[in-house]
This record gives sequence, C-alpha cells and structure tokens, in this order.
Amino acid sequence: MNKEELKIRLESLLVSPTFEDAAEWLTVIIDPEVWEGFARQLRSTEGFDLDYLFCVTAVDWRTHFTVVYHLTSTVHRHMLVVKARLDRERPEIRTVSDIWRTAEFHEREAYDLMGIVFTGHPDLRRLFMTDEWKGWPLRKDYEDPVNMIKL
Amino acid sequence: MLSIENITHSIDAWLNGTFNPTVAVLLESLIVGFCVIGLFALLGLILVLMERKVSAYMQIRLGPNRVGPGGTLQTVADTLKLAMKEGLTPDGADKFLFNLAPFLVIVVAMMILAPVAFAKGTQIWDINIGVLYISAVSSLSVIGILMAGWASNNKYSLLGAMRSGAQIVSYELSAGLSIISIVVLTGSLRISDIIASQEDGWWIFKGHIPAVISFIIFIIAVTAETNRAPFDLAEAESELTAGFHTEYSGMKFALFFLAEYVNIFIVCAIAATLFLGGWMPLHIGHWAGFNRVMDYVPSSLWFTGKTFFLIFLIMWFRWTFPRLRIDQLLNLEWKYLLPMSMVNLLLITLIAIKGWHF
Amino acid sequence: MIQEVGTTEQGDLVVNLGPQHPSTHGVLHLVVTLNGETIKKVEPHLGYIHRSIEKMCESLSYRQFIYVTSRMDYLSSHINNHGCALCVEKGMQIEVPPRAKAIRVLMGELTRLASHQLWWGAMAMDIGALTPFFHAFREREAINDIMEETCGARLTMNYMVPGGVMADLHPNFQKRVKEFINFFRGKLHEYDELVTGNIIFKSRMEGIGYLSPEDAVSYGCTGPTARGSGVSCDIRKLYPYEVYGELQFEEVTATGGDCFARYMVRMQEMRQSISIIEQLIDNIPEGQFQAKTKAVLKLPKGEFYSRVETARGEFGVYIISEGGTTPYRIKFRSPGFSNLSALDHMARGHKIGDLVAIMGTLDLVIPDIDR
Amino acid sequence: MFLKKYISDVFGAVRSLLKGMRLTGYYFTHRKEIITQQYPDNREEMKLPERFRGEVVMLHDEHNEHACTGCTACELACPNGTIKIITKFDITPEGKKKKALDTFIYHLELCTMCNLCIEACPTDAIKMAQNFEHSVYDRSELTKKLNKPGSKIREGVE
Repeated sequence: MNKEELKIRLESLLVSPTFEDAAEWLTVIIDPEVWEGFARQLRSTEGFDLDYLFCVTAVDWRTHFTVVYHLTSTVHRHMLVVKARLDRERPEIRTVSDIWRTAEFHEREAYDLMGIVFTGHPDLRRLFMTDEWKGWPLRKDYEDPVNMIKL
Repeated sequence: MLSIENITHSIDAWLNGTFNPTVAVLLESLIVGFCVIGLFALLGLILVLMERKVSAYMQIRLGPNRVGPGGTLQTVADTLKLAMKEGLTPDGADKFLFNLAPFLVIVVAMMILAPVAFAKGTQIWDINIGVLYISAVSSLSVIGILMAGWASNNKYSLLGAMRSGAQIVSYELSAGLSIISIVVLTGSLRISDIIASQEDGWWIFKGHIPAVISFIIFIIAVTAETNRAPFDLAEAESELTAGFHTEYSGMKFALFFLAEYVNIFIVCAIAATLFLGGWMPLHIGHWAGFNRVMDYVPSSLWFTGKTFFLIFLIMWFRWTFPRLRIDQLLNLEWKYLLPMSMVNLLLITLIAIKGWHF
Repeated sequence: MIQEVGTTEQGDLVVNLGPQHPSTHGVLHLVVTLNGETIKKVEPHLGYIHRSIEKMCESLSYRQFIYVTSRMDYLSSHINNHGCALCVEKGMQIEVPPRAKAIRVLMGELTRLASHQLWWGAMAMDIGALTPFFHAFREREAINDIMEETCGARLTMNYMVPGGVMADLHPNFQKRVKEFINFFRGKLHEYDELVTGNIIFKSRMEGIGYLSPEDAVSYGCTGPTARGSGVSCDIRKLYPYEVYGELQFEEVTATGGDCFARYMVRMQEMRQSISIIEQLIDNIPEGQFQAKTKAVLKLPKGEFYSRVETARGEFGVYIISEGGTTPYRIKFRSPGFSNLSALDHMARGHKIGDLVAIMGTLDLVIPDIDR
Repeated sequence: MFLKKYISDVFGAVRSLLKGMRLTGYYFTHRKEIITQQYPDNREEMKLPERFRGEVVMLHDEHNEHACTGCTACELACPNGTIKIITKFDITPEGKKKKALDTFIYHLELCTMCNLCIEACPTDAIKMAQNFEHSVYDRSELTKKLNKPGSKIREGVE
C-alpha cells in the first residue's frame, strides 16, 4: 500500500484521524487512550500487517511529550509513523510490548531516560541508569550536576 | 658409555658402601625427592614456554621473545612474579580446603611419577601393579579440583568443579580400557615388563589397527582427563572465567598451573610407555643390524623424544579446536569412545589369545 | 540493580555473567538463572557504558554530532556516520556527488568486512578456539591500514561529512584494496577449514538458539540475526541508499534460525561485500568528493529519519529539528539493542556454553546497545 | 545401516578435525607467515601515512611565523572544547587595531582526533601530526600551547 491508500484505510479505522503531511512517511497522530486497540488492529488487520516496530522515540516538547512509533510491515513494506501526545505532568500510555516484543526494551529505555510510564508493561524498571537514579536525563529541564559539555 | 642407569647404580653402590643400608635408603629417598621436585620445576619451565611458543607460531605470532635469549627466561620471570604475588583467600571460602586443594593436586601429580621409567633402568619404583597404580592415583586429582571448586565459594568455580568431576569420572573408563588392552597384550601390569615386551617393536605397530585405535582413544581420554582443550570445560575461560581456579592467585595458582603441565607430561609419558615403547628404541622384529644402530641413541632421549612429541600433539589439539559443550563431552565418551574401546578390547583379546600380533 | 542473590526461592543458581567477563565483549551484565547447567532465564542489565549520546548530540552542531556516533558501534563506525550524514543531507536536501557516493559505499563495505572478521575471530574465541582470532586480525589489520591511509584513523575514522567525505581517496587506495581482495579471497577458505567445517564447531552451533522468523520480526531483530531466520531485512536491498541500487549483490538469508545459520549468513556476507567492492573499485566516478555546503548547517523544521545497514543490522537516525543549528531531539535506533532483547528468548533451555555461543552469533557491541 | 552411518560420522568428524590441524600445522612450520611487529624496536622503519591523525600542531616556518589569524573557527568547530584561543589586539603600521592570536591552547587529553578543526581552518594554520606516543606522567602536560613563543602571524595571511 502506498501512502494515500494507507491514509484512506486508516480513516476507516480511526474516528477523524489527524495526519501530518510534511513528513516522509505517513504520520498519524492519535489519542493515547485508543492506542492499544489501534495497535492491535495495525498489527493484525489484513492489509496493514505492521508487524515490525523498529523505533520507539519519546520526545520532550516542554509543554507535552510525544511518543513516536515507527512501524513497518515485512509483508507489504509500507511505513506508518504513529504519534501519541502525552500530558507533561502524567505521561502515561498503554504498553505495546505484548504486541511487538521489541517494545519491551524500547519502552524501558523511554521510561528510563524520559520518564514515560507505560502502563501494563511487564518489567518497567530503569534500564541504563542505576535504580536509585533521580530524574529523567533526556528531558529538556533535566540539570546534570556534572555536565561535560557545558563545563 | 655414560648413561643414567650407570650413574644411579654407582650412586647406589657408593651409598650402600659408605652407610648402613637403612641410612642409604633414607638418603636415596631424599635424593629422589629432590630430583622429583627439580624435575617438576624444570618441566614447568619447559612446558609452559613450549606451550606459549607453539601457540604463538600457530597463531602467526612470535610469542615471548624479550626475557632472555629468544624469550627462554620468560617462564622464570613469570614464576618470580607469581611467587611475589599475594595469595588471596576469599572471605567466604572454606580456608582449610581452599589452601589444601592446590597441594593435593600437586602431590597427586608427584605420586604418579613414581612408576614412570625415564630411561633404561631409571625408575623410582618398579611396582608390580604399576599401570593399575597410575590409573588409581590419577583419579585422585579430581578430588583436588572438586575441593578447590567447592571451597572457593564462587559459582563459577563450583560449576567448573562439577564439570570436571563428571568429565574425569567418565573419561577414566576409556582411558582404563585402553590401558587394559595393552595389559592384555603383554600380560603384565609392571611397567618394566611392558617396556621389555616391546623389544621387538612397539605395541602401536605390533598390535595391528586395534592398537592404533586404542592409542587414539587413550590420547583423547587423557586430553580430557588433564582438562586440556578441547575438553577444558573445567576452566572454560569464555564461559566460567577460569573455572575451578578462578579465586586462586599467586603461588597457589602456580601450583594448579604446574600440576596441569606435569599431568600432561605424565600422561604423555604413560602413553609413550604403553604404546610407543617407553625408553625402548625403535626396534623392528629381528633386524639385528637396524636395532643395533637404533640402540646407539640413548634410551633417555628416546623417552623424552616420544613424550614431547605426544605433548606437542596435545598442544596442537588445544590451539586448533573449539571447546565442546558439557553434554557433547559426555556424549562423546558414552556414545563413541566407550563402545569403541569395548569392541576394541575384544579384538585385542582375540589377537592376544590367537597370538596374531607380531 | 546488582542483587546479592545466590539462589532463588526455587533453589536455582543465579550467576552474574559480567560486567567483566571474557565472553560478553565489553561491559554487558547478564543475570543468568540456572538450573544446574541449564539456563532458565537471562536478564540483561545495561548501562555500564551509557554516555547518553542522544543528549550529547542535542548540544552539538550537525557537523559535530557525526563523530560521536563512531563511538556507538565502533566496529562499523563508518556506517554509523553514514546514517547520520544521510539524515542531515535529507534534511538539507544536499545532493552528494557521485564520487562521494561510491567512496562511501566502498568504505562502508570495507568496514563491514573488518567488522565481520573481528566477529568471526571473537566468536571462535567464545566457543574456545583461540587461534582464529589472530588469523582474523591479520586480515583486519590489512583493512585498517587501508583505512588509516585514506581516512586518517583506524577505528573511529570520522571520514564522513554532510555532503560527501572529508578527503579524496589516497592515490594508493585502489591498488591496495585490490591487493587486499586477492589476499583475502585466498584466506577465506582457511576460515572454513579452521572453523566452519570443524565437527566440534558445527555441533556447538547447529540447533542452538533457535529464533523463528515471527519472533525475529517481533523482537525487532535486524541484520544477520534476522536474516539467519529467513527474514529479508537488508536495508541496502529494500531501501537502497547511495549506489547500492545499481550494484549487483544478493541479500544473504538462511532458513535455519539457529546459531549456525547466523554464522553462515555472516560468512556469505563477507563474500558479498567482496563482490560489491570488486564492482565498485574500478568504477569510481571522477569528480568532487564533497558537495559545497554552508559552514553552518541549519536543518529546516521537521523530522528526518534515515536508515542504513550496519554490520549488525538496521541503524536508524531520527532527527527532530526545530530549525536551529543543533538537533532538538535525536534518536538512534541501534541494531544491537533490539537483537539483545531476543537473547532471553533464544537462550532458555540451553547450557551456559550455548549462551556464550548465542551471544557470539548476535555479534553484540556493548557501546552500541548502551549508547 | 545404523552402523554404516555411525562409522561414516566418525570418519567425517576425524577428517574435519585433521583439516583444521593441517592448517595450524602449516602455520607452525612456516615462520615467514608471522605478522608480529616488534613495536618499540621498529620505530625507525615504522612509517605512518601522512593523513594519520595523531595530534594537532601549528605550522611554523623558518622565521617563526604561523598562519593563524585567531579567527576561532577551529574553536567553534571542535565538538569537545579541545581548543581555546586567546586573542589580543595588535597595532598595524597604519595605526589600526587588529585582532591577532595570543595563545592557542590545545587540550590533547580532550581531543578525539576528528579532524573538524583542520577542516574549519580558513588559513591552513594547523594540521594533524603523525605522532601517536602521547603518554606522559602528568595530565597537565597534555595541555599544550601550540604557537611557539615569540611567533607572529605571517605577512599577507588574512
């Protein structure tokens, strides 16, 4: 499926989806509440078969967070980027680690560095930082007492 | 002709002539003790250097070449370093067993040395059950390894020791069966008898193919028994860091290290004795002329030559092959080596009964 | 994080494999739950070499951040840099001269060869054969010398700049690469004699660490790890960048899904890389090696994602730009990170020795995982 | 049938092992294949390629003149803060004030040899040297002053 077909199919799947047009791949912005059901549909619906989640990125926009899921299909080779806007104070989104196993590590990474809470995650712990680490290093307001770059 | 036999006899005669027999025996034991310790040190130095050089050349390297001419003093320097290192004992270790283990291993190695014939008439103790004695005592070293692994209070050591136990217990069988096949052919357990029976040719040539097979099985089994690669599961550095001697340092580690090399020497010496005639020169049947030419080469040279050839073979294995996994190791023994050596023993018995050997 | 656990409630032995361990090739820490010798669970603990490169890059300009990525997967540093440069070029819409494209691909394939050679030696060492390591380094040394001559460094070359490469090829380059290819072709069969055909090696590899194609995709495995399971995922073939689209080469896949399949995929990839280099080495177009770019690069506001195929799998660079001289957020999708997540799945039920073999075939580079 | 397979398995295994041993045996007997470099002994004949990046140096000609204008392009290009340039103001013969280099401080201990400063330099005043033996006993010795004492900018370099 190309970008346009994918867009039309998605419109049948979601209620009034928002698309970002500038990007290279079709980007759909969703509400975090619908993410779990939507993800399952993307994974298993005939024609989508987005079975390969290759990147999970959390972005701190100072006012809110965005979690970006890059999805592709090993069957049809089409791409889909899903973005979910999260609240700055309570960044929570449903985990997809039961749908794409790779998400388990990627979500732990996002939790560790950005502080995004993935509800339902089987093992949401610090991944890179020590368990007693305070703060979320990749957030824009994080102040590192020892910053080699800004020395 | 100056030979080791003459030297030992003259020393024996002089001691017995000067002192009363009891003192003479005591003094002789002392001399033998010093000789064994000296031999240990010498073997350690030579074999470690040999291993390093062999591995280096196989790995397209030069190997140690800085200390002494051509790196010959490298092991001396290493020994000095190890001697000066602190011998750590881990906190949770069973201190008595932990310190006892390396000594046990080295004492066992020393004990097996007793019936080995180094040259014509040069043997510490020509016991009439020599071969049985060797296979009995050599299995004691696993106790030292198990002790070291258990007492270290380290999981890697424990795993290594358990592997070593399973390994030695099973490979003892095929090593023993290979030894028995030669015992069947000679009809004696005494080392000097076994050597004497090879006066008209070594058993590996006289015993047809079954003797060759049991020689190969023996080499494989002793490689496993001495924990050498590809059977070095007890120390398997990529899996268990250093296995049973992970926690040892300084001289205690050096003893393990030394025992490993002395064990290689001993098992190769035994293989040389059983299959390649020990100190017996290469004799072919009744070719008197040929045999006399061969006799000009001293018997001690024959013995060391054969032993070091086998040691080189075992080193060659180590630097070529990957390591087996523990279940494959046991598979190899129980599914391949043991049935083979049993069938082989039957064949050898048939040969011995029918007198088909040369 | 590190628990002082000797045994679990079920009486299983818990062993800390690493962070200092001969076979984890760096500072990977695996907490292994064992039942005797059999693995019940493997839990990776990461972060011993975490430098937060993503955060660092947020304060580096688009020229500067490329060199940092060499420090991630240091064995295919050139390809990492390539991904970054591609992403910047995508954002700036810089047209790279054809000569630079060819040089980049050539260097990338040489890097892949060097990386696979090191992997081969290190993996043989993991399963107990020490000699192959030195043999592999002899060939790798020849590549490093070529790199040193043209790029100026042996490991972290930083040869890539947005818009091309930093310097033109050294006059000796073509001659030396041809010499190397001849030399290496002669040595490649020794690899097979020494390791591939060896019965001990085969029995250590076959049937170990099975990863089904579905699992490979679900765990996000890429590179030879996924291709060993029969998943076609070579970015060079699927989404060709630079001159890969014009080259004749095969995407190597195997169907076994076990350690031996992954091993064979990498061995075949070496041959494919040689073939790519041979196709290119005499056909490097003349012209500039670098496009004219501004001294200060400013990416337009937007999001840019580029994917390249490193020696370990798919490396992704995701730049979010706010229009400034530094990235607003940068995300590196490193292949080792996803491949590692499948380790637990693959290792369960096997022995400790197999765990080491599986890690060897995953070809983990720890800075790549930790970033 | 089973026995036949068993025996052929054994022979195949032994053959594969012998193949490997032949290879290592070949290398054992062929000393000319050895690739060891005796490093500190071969310093004289060891030649590094001219592009090898060892450390940043500033070129001075025979009149103790360099080409650095003190423009700080390299300082800005450096990702690690390796270079620190202290400038001063010279008075030109025409009586105008002109910015010039006072001290070029180079922290070798921070440098990753990425070559970005050399690329950025508009006057080719600095270049990479091939020296790689940087070990010293005190870290402060790695902080270097690149412009030689008493040196000044070459005529005509802007």
